[in-house]
Amino acid sequence: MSIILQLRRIVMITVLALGAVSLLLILLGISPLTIGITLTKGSIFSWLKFNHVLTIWIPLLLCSCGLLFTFRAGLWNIGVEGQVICGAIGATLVLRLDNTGLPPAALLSFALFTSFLAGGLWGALAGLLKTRGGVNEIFGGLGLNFVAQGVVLWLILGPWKRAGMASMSGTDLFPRELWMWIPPGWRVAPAAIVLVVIVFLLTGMILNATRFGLKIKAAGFNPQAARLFGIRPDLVGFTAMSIGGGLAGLAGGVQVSCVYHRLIPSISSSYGYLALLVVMLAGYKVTPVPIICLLFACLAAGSIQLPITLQIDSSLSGVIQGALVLSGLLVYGLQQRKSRGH
Amino acid sequence: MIELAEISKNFGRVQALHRVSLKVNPGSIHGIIGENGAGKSTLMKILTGFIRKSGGDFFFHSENIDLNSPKDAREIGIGMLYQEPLDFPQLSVLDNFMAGGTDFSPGNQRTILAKLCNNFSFNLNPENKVEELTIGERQQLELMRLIRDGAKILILDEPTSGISEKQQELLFNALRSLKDDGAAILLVSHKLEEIELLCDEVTVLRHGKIAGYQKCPFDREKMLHAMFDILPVSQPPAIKHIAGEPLLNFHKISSKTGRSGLNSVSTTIRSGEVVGLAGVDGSGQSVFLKSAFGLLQPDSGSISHLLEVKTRAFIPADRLAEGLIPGLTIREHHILSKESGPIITSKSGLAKTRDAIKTYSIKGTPETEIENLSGGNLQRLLLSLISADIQLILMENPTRGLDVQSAAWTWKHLHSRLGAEEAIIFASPDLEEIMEQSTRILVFYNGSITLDTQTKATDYQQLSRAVTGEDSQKQ
Amino acid sequence: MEISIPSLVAAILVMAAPLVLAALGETLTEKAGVVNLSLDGTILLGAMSGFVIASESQSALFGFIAAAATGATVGAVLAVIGVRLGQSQVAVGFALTFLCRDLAYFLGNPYARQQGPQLETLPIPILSKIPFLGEAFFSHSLIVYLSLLAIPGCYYFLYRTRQGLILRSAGENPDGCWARGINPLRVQIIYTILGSSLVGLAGGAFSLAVKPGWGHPQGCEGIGWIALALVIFGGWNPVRVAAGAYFFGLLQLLGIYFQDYFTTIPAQIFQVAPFPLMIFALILINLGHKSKDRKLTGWIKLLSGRPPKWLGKNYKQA
Amino acid sequence: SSFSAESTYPFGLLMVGPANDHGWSQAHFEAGQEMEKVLPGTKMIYIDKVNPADRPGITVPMLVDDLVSKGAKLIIGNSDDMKDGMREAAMTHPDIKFIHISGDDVVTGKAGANLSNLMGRMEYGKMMAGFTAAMSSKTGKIGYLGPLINAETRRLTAAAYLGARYAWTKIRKKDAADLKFKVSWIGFWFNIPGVTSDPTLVTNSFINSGYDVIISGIDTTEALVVAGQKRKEGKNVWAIPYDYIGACAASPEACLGVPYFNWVPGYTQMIGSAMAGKWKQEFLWLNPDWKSINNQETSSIGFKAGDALGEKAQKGLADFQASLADGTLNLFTGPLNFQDGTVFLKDKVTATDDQIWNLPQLLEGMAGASK
Ligand SMILES: Nc1ncnc2c1ncn2[C@@H]1O[C@H](COP(=O)(O)OP(=O)(O)OP(=O)(O)O)[C@@H](O)[C@H]1O
Ligand SMILES: Nc1ncnc2c1ncn2[C@@H]1O[C@H](COP(=O)(O)OP(=O)(O)OP(=O)(O)O)[C@@H](O)[C@H]1O
Ligand SMILES: [Mg+2]
Ligand SMILES: [Mg+2]
Repeated sequence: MSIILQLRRIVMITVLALGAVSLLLILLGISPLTIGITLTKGSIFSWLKFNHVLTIWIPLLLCSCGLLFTFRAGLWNIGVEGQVICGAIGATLVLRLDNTGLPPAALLSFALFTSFLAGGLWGALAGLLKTRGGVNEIFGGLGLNFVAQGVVLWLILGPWKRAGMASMSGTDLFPRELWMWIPPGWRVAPAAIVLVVIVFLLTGMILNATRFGLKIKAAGFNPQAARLFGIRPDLVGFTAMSIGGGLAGLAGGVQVSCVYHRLIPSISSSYGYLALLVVMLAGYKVTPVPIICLLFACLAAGSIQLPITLQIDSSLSGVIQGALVLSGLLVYGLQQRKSRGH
Repeated sequence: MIELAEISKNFGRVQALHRVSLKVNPGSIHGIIGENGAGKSTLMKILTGFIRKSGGDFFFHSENIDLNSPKDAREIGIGMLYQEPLDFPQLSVLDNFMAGGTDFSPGNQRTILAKLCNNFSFNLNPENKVEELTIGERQQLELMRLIRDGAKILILDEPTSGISEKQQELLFNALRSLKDDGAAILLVSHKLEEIELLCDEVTVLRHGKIAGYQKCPFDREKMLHAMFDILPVSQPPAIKHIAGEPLLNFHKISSKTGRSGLNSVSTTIRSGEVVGLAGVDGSGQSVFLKSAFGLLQPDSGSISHLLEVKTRAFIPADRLAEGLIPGLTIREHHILSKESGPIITSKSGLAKTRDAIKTYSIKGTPETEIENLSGGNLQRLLLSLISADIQLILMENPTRGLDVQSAAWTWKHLHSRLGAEEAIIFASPDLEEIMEQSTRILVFYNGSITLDTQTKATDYQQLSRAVTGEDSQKQ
Repeated sequence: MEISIPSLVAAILVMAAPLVLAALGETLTEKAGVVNLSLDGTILLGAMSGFVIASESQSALFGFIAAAATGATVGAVLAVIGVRLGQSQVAVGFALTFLCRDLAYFLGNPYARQQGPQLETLPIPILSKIPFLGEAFFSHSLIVYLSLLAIPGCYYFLYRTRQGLILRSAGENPDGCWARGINPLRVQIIYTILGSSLVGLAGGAFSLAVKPGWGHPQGCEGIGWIALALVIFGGWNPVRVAAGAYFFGLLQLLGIYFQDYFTTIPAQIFQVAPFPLMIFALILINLGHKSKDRKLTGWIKLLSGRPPKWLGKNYKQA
Repeated sequence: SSFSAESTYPFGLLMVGPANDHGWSQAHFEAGQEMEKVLPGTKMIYIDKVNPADRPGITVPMLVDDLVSKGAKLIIGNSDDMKDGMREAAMTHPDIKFIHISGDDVVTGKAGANLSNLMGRMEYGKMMAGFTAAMSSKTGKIGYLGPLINAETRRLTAAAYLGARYAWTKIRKKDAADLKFKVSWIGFWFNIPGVTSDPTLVTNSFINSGYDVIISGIDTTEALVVAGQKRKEGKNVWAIPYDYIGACAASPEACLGVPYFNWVPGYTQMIGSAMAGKWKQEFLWLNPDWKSINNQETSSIGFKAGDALGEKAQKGLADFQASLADGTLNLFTGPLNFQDGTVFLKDKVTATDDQIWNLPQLLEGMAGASK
């Protein structure tokens, strides 16, 4: 598609979504302009705030990369939340190990690796339920989300409770040396940024420039025909679910090792659901994903300013995100209808 | 009663119908014949309002009318039995019978259904799910539904493909009695025998235009001439090889897949053979091919291949839906079809793709997404994907949707690549194609092989009897 | 805790009422071939609008009307983008879920934790005096009666009326519908809206009767996903879907009682149990389909149900 | 304005729930607003819904950064689950003062010098709740709607039980064995369908099993709402909500009263000394003002009687408060056993603060899980 057409689409989506939200705000007697300024100021106008944006951007982009795999394979991976949680549990498991004798850097790497494995296993489970058990992946993913949420609560209030008393604030903090290094004046671990950039580049490369990526695409577009090319669609789908789960798990690992330094009940922070919105708005394409993640992260981080400075409920940022995705779908639909010539 | 005047229809750039005019009279059966893709179904669907015409007029009792939806058509008593059954397989017979009707009273409708069944000597259980019925029974049900709805103009689109002899007889009797009651009937068919048996008049369509019209009694030669213009010159293939080593062995294979499944099928395919699978659609040919390729696992019996999977290729009937991957480009298909390294660069497969585009004269560039190719080009692409080391080519309807020239080209190509080590197995609904292209013929009837013969040793008459199940001598 | 069966039954009936309404609404929509994934958000938005309108008008009835209208509006958005314009219904539903949820919190914020009208219980004069049954079934609020009546109502509508047959046929084969003179798109649009209005009503049932009040958290976050799961679990049969809702309620209640008997097992285990159980049941059903054992298959068939053939696909008219 | 820019003392308030939750967070929010009057020169900057579910990816240190950049000189975090975040933020901002509500970092020695803990002795509030419950109950069955099990919730539940037992045996002169006091934990501070027990359902089953007073220990008001509904159906039941002075409003006719936090005295003391440059690290566990427990300026813990509280019970409550006030009555006095029968306090021994703060089990006579 030509650049001009794409730009026009982006403009249409933005105008539609922001127009609708602005209208709502005006009806409520709130100035959309003030809101816009507040959100922008609150997200990118200071180094610290931009750091906060990045803190959200990293796990969100990891989850979105995972979803790119599963969407390519034609699967609805609704279980991302659960996969993030499992990754977090995996990382916590490693970081709680005593007397490993390993240097902190090695243990941290091992923890991240474990989070990838754990998330991958949870994703694979949903994949297995679908391919072997005949359980619809939407339902399986959802069910597994609830199960993972239950498990993490149980771990925090039970076996992994704080010394002294179980608390909603999560498990005990890991020893300081097991916190991912953050330079003074920063709020986000450079290692996590490097990790997510590498993951994103790898995702793009695997999906667009490898035989395996092509296989995923083929299995997603037409599983029946893919078999004629020697592709096993169920195996490919299962692998995609595992990778998707693994990347979501990695997001959980980052949450634990770089952000919270412990396991908390809502460790997944709804990134799983948010990432679904991101990838849908991106039209399931790779390139726009980091940009949309950044936009969503800015909205999430900037929305904190709404109650502070304007005494406005910050759910507004979620409204804007939802409106963007919905108008995206509307615009795609209208354009397709036009090109079909009705 | 109803008249079509200069009806045209185009699907995007495809002109399916061009100024077709037709008249249908009460108390008569009007046949429509023509080769595959002539536009018969399209014309009928326009007449029921299922799809919209691009130009032309309808006259009902000399009055110009609109037919914008099946609802409009039903109001003036037009009812159609579609080529692919448009019913609700998961619902019961009774629900299907009532669907779309105005009267919803199960008790009442059950009685009406029973009465109709009785009239036509059909036998249907109202509680059964429709998916459990045979194609013939599904047609019977639809027919009764149309009659219940008071259809006075009945359209039947190839009602006899895929049904048994007995069901066909029941159907024809029903049609005759409807005709006697004053209904106007349009019967679409490929089969000249049917037309001769039933129809009072016949219209021949070719390439979307009227190519001939006759009244009973019909002149068979003229009809064929109208259908095909130049009668297809049979080019007996230059058969170079005699049957050699066995490549594929079926031993008592049974399967429940498909309309009729497979019942204990045993046969051996040898190198150098071109085996044509004949039979009414859905008699097991397709299950046979898919099992041979390995797409389907049989429920019992054993298949032994003397070939690796990599040396088999399968070309399904529905190329776009089952054989190729819409969304991918020509080049991507070529990359997938050949073993290569894990990384794809901008050059991967490019040379090969260009080569294939040229050799197979595919209208497109390596980056063309394949859903933009025409049927003929899709077939060429599929053939180009078969690499040189393939030894067993399995095809469903290899020339479906191809014009005479493309079809001839395809066969020339296939025969030219057939060496002493290779074999081709193909299914086709067209007996002439089978007679012309194959060295050996297997006839399928109801999931069994009812005739297995060298082409030389048989003739058209024997084959057509075998296909309809009359001639069930096993060899 | 001592268990009194009638009051236990009554409690389950009340708690499950919104779940039944939402799941039945989704059943109607899905039977017509459309997946509406927005339930979780729609319920919250319905709860909010129901509460706000009821508070402003001091009438629970207006609240319920508003809740249903809210649901219908959400359904209409899905119908336009996901049915009419042929976009992925799952995607639209998902986006709507989150949009509606946040919209509910945003718009409802000024009304949080205020006292508002509630639906009063309305024991049915003579019936409520019947021992056992009276307390269990006939001493509820209108919305609970509605949820109880909706089950046979929905079943009757789907399987015993002409419109119901049209609905089902649109979900099975829209082309077949069109050939019979029915516009399947129109059918799908109507039942997307109608089903969603039941979902909105479920929201109202929460904020005006079952868990009266509005706030953040509302206490029904997540219930929409459960309703969706129940539709699959119930095999798209309204009676079994509703039975699933009551079963879910029963398990929740048992979880509370089990706490006393299995004091070492954390509370969360009992509450999460329905999901693995349902997944397990679905696997059994699937294996039952594959198995060649006739006896087993017969049993499993009782439990199983197939999705409408066209579920979630977009219909493009010829 | 009458102050110069330098004289203003902005402070930040991080609330775990919405500022208008009619509960824990609103109590803090209103105290914060009050500060601007009580301590001229202060100005509150607040952020509510500070929890990862509502604000994905936003952590306490981030928000503290933001508040500090807006000029906040002191930060209050109002939830146990901000424990680690407050400690971390306090380390990054050594010149800013931090008050962590309900934490114990000062006691455990994990806190830096700029971090203090503040809590009210809700044990007394819960004793009064238990007392009123037992004074009002007709069936002698009191249900406690518990959140999740930890030392804080155990000690509050135990306090409620002690209050109830006192009223039952000493005032109403009944047999201790006839008092049923049962805790049912839902698993979290509020309902998450499919993950926690449903508090509405729990309250319902309490009432259906004959429990006629429900004491709420969770963040939301289900217990009171359900009790109100049941009263309308003709059942004689009551509930006692929690946290916020105005909590009875959800259903006044079913409300026996509410034990509530009043953060004004604590805030005044801590912010005041910080403003005056006299900050010192403290662990403040503030008592009610026994002279007048509902005095909004002085009492950190209050008990506001509800509309449904009977006259006799009200009188009894006054006496009860008086004896708690003059120290003649300490309910955490032996002989007291744990739920498993082991000895908690020997005869005449009173519990230390530490023993109460870290109560390891429920007490003998209470039903429900301890761990
Ligand atoms: N929906 C459609 N979109 C595009 N082209 C179509 C469509 N339907 C039919 N065509 C094209 O119109 C032409 C006529 O098709 P039609 O189905 O009427 O043929 P037919 O005579 O019924 O053939 P057959 O004997 O195989 O049934 C064919 O070239 C076909 O590819
Ligand atoms: N959906 C489409 N989008 C874009 N181009 C299309 C589409 N369908 C067909 N075309 C183009 O229109 C041209 C005509 O297609 P059509 O199917 O009519 O070919 P044809 O004459 O029937 O050829 P063949 O004999 O090979 O089937 C083709 O070159 C094809 O690339
Ligand atoms: Mg046709
Ligand atoms: Mg063509």
